[in-house]
Amino acid sequence: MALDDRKSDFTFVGTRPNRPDGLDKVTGRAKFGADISAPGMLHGAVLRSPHAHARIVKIDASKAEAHKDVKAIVTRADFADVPFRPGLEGEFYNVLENVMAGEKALYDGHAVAAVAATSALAARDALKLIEVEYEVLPHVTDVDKAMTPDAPVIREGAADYSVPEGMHPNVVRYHESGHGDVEAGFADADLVIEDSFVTEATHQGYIEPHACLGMLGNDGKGELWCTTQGHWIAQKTCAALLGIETSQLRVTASEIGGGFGGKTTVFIEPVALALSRKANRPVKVVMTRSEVFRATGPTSSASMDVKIGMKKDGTISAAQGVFRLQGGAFPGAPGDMTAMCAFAPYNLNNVKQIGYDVMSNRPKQAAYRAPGAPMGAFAVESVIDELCNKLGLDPVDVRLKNAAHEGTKASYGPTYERIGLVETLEAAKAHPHYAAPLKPGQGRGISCGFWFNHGGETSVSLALSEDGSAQLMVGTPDIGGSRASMALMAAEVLGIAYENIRVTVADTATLGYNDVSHGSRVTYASGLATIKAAKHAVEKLCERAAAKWGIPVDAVKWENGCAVPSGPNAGDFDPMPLADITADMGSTGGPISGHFEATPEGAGVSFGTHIVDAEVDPETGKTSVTRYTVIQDAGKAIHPTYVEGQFQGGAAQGIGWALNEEYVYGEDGRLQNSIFLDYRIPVASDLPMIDTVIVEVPNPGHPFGVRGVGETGIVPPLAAIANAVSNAAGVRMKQLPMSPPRILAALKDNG
Amino acid sequence: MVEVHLWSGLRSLTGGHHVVEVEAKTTGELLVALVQAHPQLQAPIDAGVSIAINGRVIATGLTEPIPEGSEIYLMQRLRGG
Amino acid sequence: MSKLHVSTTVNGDAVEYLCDPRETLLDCLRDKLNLTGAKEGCGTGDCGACSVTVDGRLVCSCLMLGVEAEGKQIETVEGIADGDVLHPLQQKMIEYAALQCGICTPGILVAAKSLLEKNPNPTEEETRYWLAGNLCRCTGYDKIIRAVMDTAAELREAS
Amino acid sequence: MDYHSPASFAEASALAANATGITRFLAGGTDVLVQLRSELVKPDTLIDIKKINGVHDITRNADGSWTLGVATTGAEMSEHPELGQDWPGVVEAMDLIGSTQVQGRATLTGNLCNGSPAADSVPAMVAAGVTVTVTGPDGTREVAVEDIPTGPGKTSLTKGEVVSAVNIPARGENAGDAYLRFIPRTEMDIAVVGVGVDLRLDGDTIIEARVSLGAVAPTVLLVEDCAKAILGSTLDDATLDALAAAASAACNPIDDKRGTIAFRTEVVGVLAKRAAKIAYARAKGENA
Repeated sequence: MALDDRKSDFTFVGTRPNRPDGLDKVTGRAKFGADISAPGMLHGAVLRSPHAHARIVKIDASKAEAHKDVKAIVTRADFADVPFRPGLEGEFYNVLENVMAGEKALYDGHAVAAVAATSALAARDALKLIEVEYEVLPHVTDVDKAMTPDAPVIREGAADYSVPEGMHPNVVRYHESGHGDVEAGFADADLVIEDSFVTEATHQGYIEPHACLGMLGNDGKGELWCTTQGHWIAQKTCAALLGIETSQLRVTASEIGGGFGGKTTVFIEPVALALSRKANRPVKVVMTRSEVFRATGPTSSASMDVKIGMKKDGTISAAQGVFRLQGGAFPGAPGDMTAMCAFAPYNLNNVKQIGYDVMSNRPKQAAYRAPGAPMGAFAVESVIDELCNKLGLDPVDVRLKNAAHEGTKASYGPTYERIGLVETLEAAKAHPHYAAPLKPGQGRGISCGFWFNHGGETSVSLALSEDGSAQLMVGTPDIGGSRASMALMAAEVLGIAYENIRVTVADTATLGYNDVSHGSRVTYASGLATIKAAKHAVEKLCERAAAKWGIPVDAVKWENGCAVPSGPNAGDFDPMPLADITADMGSTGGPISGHFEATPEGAGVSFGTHIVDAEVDPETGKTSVTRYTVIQDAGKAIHPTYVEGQFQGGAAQGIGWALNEEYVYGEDGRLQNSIFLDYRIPVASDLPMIDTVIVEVPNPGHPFGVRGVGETGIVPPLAAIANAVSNAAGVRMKQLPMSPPRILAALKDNG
Repeated sequence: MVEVHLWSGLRSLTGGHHVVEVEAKTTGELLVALVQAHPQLQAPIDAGVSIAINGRVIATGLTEPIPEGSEIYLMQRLRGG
Repeated sequence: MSKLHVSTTVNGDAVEYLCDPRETLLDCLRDKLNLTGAKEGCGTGDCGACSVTVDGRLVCSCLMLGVEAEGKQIETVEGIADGDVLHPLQQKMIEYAALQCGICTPGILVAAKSLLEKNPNPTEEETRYWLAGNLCRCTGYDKIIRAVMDTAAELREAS
Repeated sequence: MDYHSPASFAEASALAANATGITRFLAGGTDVLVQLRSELVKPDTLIDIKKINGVHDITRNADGSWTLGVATTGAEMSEHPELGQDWPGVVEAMDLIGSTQVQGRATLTGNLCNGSPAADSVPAMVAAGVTVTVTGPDGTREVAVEDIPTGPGKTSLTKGEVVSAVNIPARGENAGDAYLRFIPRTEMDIAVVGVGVDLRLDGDTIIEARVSLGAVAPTVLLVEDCAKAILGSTLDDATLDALAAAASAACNPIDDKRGTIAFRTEVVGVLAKRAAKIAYARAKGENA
């Protein structure tokens, strides 16, 4: 993509206006997934397996069908036949199998049937009338156990081409990469540390449960309203699972109450549509919190071995990691991403990384903010911290010494373009936090983190109105204030006030395809698309002005919201404001709009460095995070307040993951803690203020220099907090979460 | 001709080679040429790959131009959250 | 099973509904009165997204039955603004970007308003503990706490 | 499910006595509604006792003792100007339960009758020697709090019986109580361990003591050995160690999602020491 028009001085970009949807959000007017109803609407509920692994022998729904309030019941037979393929090639099959179980229930909470009834209570009551006969099978939920020879097989033939021969069928994808000679590198080291680390599965924990309202007729035409990070992927997937044409299903994204990756796929949406098709009425399905925990996509749990060699001066001579990720009963655990990201912050001559994707009897993992990267960073940055401690080296200096920069060969292969890791480390070193004294019982931790970021298919349409205002249609659901950023970027190009631009998240029928709001892509890709669409409109505005003036179009340029002659030779005309051109656009050539439909490829990788102080109560093992600073390269912050918000949110989620959040499974393979009481996300009183430093090293792949900021912020916290806790407690913590029982046990073991 | 660097996990499909030289002007041509050179590479390409051109990761596009002498890395398809 | 008739007052308006005894106040507000500002994030009183006040007392509307609302005065997020004039808390929440997705915002606003009515000069710690039952997954709470504290300061100056 | 809101405890008791299936009383409802919603318990009969006269009253009796109505909420207890001066441990224990929102509804009685070994207010009430009045088909009886729970989710109340008042003893001189619990976060968790201590001094010497432990056995424990460990002492370091040892020895905990046996056994001693120090300081009239 040509970027011949880079911009570095801005009028609107970098300011902090109120978000356009603010009023709706503070008055209760904003419509989220569950906030809608339709005439004649039924309520759906899903029957879920109580077993971690069981053959479904028989489903007898006759009693439920006979109930007067029940209008439809669906099982797997009510969905399309979707072909099975190994690995991730058969993703529609995997999603269908997850949405409604086929021959086997594969985890506690797996959907086996669904009901539509005249009220939510009636639907829930009707579930108890459905009799399912199960043949319970042996199960496995632990990643290491799932790889052992005698582990129960989740699904034969699910492994793709990459898995070496002789591995258990539960290992479904394998990744190996790196360069140099790690053995030679280790031989060259003054100190080599090798250690093993474990992280538990965590949930994205968005506060809004999945909710949707579906209507599908026997003519194959349908409407779906749902809370999602991407309504086009919902459209495509639902159509495939129901055997209808994609374009016949119109999907509207509601306001979304958090996603963090967990709403990038479908769960109840195809079920609501299948029920509706059968009942011939609209069906609303809203998950309970317990269903969200049991049956949507948590992140993977991980078991990892990392070995790093260091010279006395802090130079890393070799690094090697093996990352085993469990992603539930389907292929998709991001072991490959963990491997590729783990050593990415460093300039290494000798590096080797291996990643495994392993199936177990747990729910199908979904993306969670930089999926795979935080776990690897935890293991790698813990070992680096330990090396620094043992060699008596400053942890920021060591990272600076080894930091990747423009021209470095990345651990995953290619050579970096301009990147900002060094700048974040220098900012860390200069930050007052890094020099602040620690109290007794406190420890400080540092970690770097890396994430790729993503571009993705993007469509944007911008239409000017007669009065000179603009309406901008984007296709990426706004999960954190992106409408404000889009309006700022459009204002920057058009030169009209931010307030005069109305941004709408369009439905699937009114805009071309858009990839999901994921991969930190929205401000990058929809932003780039907005800029291009606005420029497209500006070209037309210049054409109209040129025609009015009777001069060639290339003699007109756009400045501060006005067409102006491009030089003294172009003629002497007063600037012509946008509103003067749009006022009579109907008679000067018709409506003026700008469009963008493409796949921006230039997301630009991103790095962050976090500094954390933690205090550990040596008698109880309880940790408090006492100070936290996030430093991250944003490329260019369009709306700095919302960039800070992304940094703070990533840190807070990282604190939860590091200290208290985990999926706890019993011996019976059932999830033990499927409510917020026992799945402990941070509450307001758990956290300090979270300081932020926005570093701006422009991304060469974006006209304004934007790098995505949503995901990188969750990569460093696990390691940074583990390092702080380990330094406070005087014992290396190698398992997350570092719950008080684990810390107290580690302290006891340490004497 | 461009040199395409493969991740080491693919060596078993290319007879041990981790650099493959092909003739290609775009990312799409490059994938076709890779399969011509090593038919077993069809499987990883079907499973999803990204291509890094001079350090910039092209996640999915098959029409991206490949300038002569570019540094090319084949990568597993990136996924986000 | 017969339904129960309930007469109550919501944001100053006299309202009536019929409910099943198993339905919560939250169900009734959302499904019978179409006041969807209060959200169900958990149904177990752990997230606070359904916060309302009942006779001036902050509660989770998911932990109260619809039938218990008989004769009570209920206030929800829809009643915080005075006509088209936003409450200072609402204004500050927007200015501070104290919301990202906004699903927790109605509950935070109801709870914070209740705090400031009780304690016009809360410390940061008091504010954090008062709001501990209002989960926010997006912001890390930083901007929320600042918005509430700044509103308190502004209201103190104004009074 | 049938819903009733009787006007007297006698009526409530009669409704319960005549009900078939599962009956639940509704006070604050913060446990009952969670169970209802998650379908853990599906009552056939729900008896709302909040419309009975006086159930929100907090009364200081002539002898200095206190009577609390059964629907008195945690928030009402915390806001009371004098109750917390007499019994800070009991009030603070109640205040630890759940969020501000939950405090607006939750009650001592509900916390007790839910039968959870981890209920925060129960160890504090046991230490303080609190009793409850129980109204049943055969009239009323007064029962010590420690005699109500019989196991997780179970109580000694029989069919038709309902708790109709909470009775807190007169504070008296030179005495103080305290309750501490361990949770991994700062709020919103169920106690992993809880310890209640109530003691009275003569000068610097402890002459009366009651120590109770929560979440370390199937019911809240009143531990005689803990009391013995500190009686007659001035709470010196050796005494505190003996108290901790007695508390750990009395534990019979389980491994669960909230904590391990080893953790609970260790931390119960830590909290016993810390709670005893607070109670001691309070008995001395110091701020703690």
